[in-house]
Amino acid sequence: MTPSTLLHSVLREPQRMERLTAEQWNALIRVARVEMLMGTIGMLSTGMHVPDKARLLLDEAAAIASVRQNAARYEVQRMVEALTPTGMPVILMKGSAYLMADLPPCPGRNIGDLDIMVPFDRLSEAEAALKRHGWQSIKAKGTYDDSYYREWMHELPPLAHETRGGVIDLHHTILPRTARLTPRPERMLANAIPTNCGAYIMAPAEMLLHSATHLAYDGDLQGGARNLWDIDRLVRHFAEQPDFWDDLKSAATAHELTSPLARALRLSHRLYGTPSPAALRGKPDLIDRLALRKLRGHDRYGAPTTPISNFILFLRGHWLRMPLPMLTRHLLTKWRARRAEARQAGRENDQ
Amino acid sequence: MRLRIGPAIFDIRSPFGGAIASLRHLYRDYPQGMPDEIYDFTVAALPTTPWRRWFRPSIRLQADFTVEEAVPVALRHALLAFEMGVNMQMALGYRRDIILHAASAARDDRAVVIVGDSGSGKSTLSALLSWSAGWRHCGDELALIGLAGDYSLTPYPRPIGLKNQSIPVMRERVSADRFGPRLEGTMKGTVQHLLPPVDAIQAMDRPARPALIVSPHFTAGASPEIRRMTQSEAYLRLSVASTNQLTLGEPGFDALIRLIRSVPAYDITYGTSEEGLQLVEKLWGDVE
Amino acid sequence: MTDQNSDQEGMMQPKEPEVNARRRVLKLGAVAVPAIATLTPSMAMATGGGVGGANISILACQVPIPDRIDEDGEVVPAHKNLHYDGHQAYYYENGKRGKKKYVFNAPYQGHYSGQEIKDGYLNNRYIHDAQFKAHVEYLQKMRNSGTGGAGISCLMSITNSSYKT
Amino acid sequence: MALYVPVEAVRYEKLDDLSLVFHRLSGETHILSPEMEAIYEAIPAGGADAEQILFRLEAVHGLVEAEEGDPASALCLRLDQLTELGIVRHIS
Repeated sequence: MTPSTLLHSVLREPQRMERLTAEQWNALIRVARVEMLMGTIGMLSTGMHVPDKARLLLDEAAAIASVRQNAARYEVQRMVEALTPTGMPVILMKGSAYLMADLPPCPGRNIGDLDIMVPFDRLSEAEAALKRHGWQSIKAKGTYDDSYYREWMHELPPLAHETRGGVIDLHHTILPRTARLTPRPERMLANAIPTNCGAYIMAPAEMLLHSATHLAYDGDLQGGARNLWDIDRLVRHFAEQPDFWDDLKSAATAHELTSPLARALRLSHRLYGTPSPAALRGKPDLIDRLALRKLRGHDRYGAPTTPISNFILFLRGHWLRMPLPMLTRHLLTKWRARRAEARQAGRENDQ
Repeated sequence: MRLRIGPAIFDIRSPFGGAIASLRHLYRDYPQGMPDEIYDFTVAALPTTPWRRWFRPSIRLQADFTVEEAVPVALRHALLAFEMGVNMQMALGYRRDIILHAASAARDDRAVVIVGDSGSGKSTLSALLSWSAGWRHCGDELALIGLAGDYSLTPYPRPIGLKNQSIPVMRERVSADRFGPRLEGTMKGTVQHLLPPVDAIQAMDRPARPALIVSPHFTAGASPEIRRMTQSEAYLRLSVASTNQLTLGEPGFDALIRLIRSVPAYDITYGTSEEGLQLVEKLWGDVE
Repeated sequence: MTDQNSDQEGMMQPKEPEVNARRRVLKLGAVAVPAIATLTPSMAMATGGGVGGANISILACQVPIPDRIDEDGEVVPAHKNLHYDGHQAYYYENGKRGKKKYVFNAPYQGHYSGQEIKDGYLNNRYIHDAQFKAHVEYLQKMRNSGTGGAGISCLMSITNSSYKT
Repeated sequence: MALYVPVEAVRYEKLDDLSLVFHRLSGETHILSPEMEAIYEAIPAGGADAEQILFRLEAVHGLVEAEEGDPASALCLRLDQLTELGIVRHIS
């Protein structure tokens, strides 16, 4: 068992935590920190007999997650206050949706930036309303990054609150405009479900599709163990509803997202034993193998052990999101930035 | 290697064997080894790039908690890189206590907390308290204040990082074998570590209860002065001098309120180290 | 340790003598005068996070500066044409008849270290170094806009590190 | 009628000089000036409109003055600042 698979097995079967050696704990803690799942296993360990030191570290992580969740709730409140006067529907995405709807991925989950989606034609209106309430674009206008976002991405440059520092990612769809698939945000808006905080969440099938797409397209599967854990929790929860699998299938077809969904279901099945109809999962491919290698490839210090797989996944992530000439330009820009960094490191050591 | 400082165990590794050896030596009085313990944080000092292991060697840190903007450190300053890594883990990852950027020392298990910016004279004052005035050294840089009811202070007695002109001040008073290597040309000028007295290291598991808070202002030639802080002033100073208090939620708020309500806080200004010591002793006499 | 409501209610309906004891004119200050100071959790990272790294990390952190900053600290848009007085670049703010503004490149590594900025402030480097002055203007703008971004937490930690009441 | 209501999820602590309000949800700590403290304390748990709050302030302090404009509008601006920080709610 690798340190990563130890983490996966503890998530599947938390009782294992009562039988770990100190060496296993050390590896587990490292990988859980890297994968941002320490708070999650902290919550899963509630009431279990674990060594004192493990207890301290787990409780600490769970406590921090809960403080951050409170702050995230507050940011949702303030965001809703800012956008309510516009009358536009606002959909909470990912972490904040799980939080406000109290869904099973939530306990101990670290919730950072606030992701929301509004109709495309009301994007600038939403941006203006947020700016009136203290949020500001982080990237300076006119730089490569800003125009890149506005021209090609599925979201605006991040907005940070001027005093609190909380960040909002304002989306109009779930995939970059450069991606080869084009899901239909208007269907997501039409199906959205109101919550009592004043914002909406996606309908179950679409919430899962978004999570799956995010995983399959977020290039290098960074944080994949956590995203797959979200998927596992959501699937097990939603599958209790009678028509869920049918809804999911038709939603995937409508949004042209059957293939990212299949990949997410395959991977979460492999990692966490997530149940799903075999027909929806489809057949494993080379990318699955690379992804699993990466997901399982941490050493006992949490450092990656599979650089080649990771590099191929990195290239693939960018390829999926951009047409080739753009990809070249993008990677070149990144490469130049790194080269400048390296030069500077050299200078410093010459001193 | 594994190393325990106060309540935290660090797993430290590096392909640079010499760096590890000098770390082992500097921390020779601290618990090391502990292969069967669950440790708190891992810190690795790795070559910036693979060839930097041999060619103009320089170090980057890989650890449980890191900041993005850290710059590489030359191998000859490896001790500082480790120190930076260890401090970073405490500042960013340790949440069981309030972490104040402060020195501290105890007498009869009651503690003075010395809070101030670097350059304010905090390290020197804390070195003098423990090496000249018989106080138990509890830390020169981070003070851990408990979240539970009694706001007790957990010692974190790392070697004292002396800088520039404070080095000769202490060399006069302490034998040479308690000093680490002299590190020239660091970002902070010349740095040399001074090991706390062995007793203080051995007593690092014994908590102390804060009884006095001082904020030193060392200005050459200044005449000694004491000014009592209001409670809200003390709250503000300590809150912004903490790496984590604002992120701890209500328990952090509670603990700090209790601390500043029960423990008096003072600004002290002085022109020589001796005067600084005298002011602390005077205030200590008042709280006793 | 009062939860809002409980003690407060008691305080608001005091017996008559207490009211008299507290009677003094309440003066509401000008609006521009801040009446509340807020400590927000993100400040812990900005001020304290750096502190924990032995202050080394504060001074070692990097504050990136974009290329092409004008003398007022504004980023010069990429489409603006530059002219030269010898080696000194400039552009016209609003066409040929507009204000002539000098333009400065980023520092040679593309960023300052915390130490460089701190030293620069202490030595009044901005008085004689027009490039540094422009960069300081830019940093002030970044800082005042309160937005995050690479290096801003570093900058905050340098310029906020001595809190004065 | 627009009411100002103190948010319940806060901790209010009076120190020897100023007062602190800790907001449980946001994790923010607000340090109130004496003037803000007086206003905050004058807002009853059940809520009140600006006029009633001014009346309550006068009951404690006798006289309420403003450096700029009339006390009522100065008070409204301060109440809005409290609302902006989320420690008071404004219900219409």
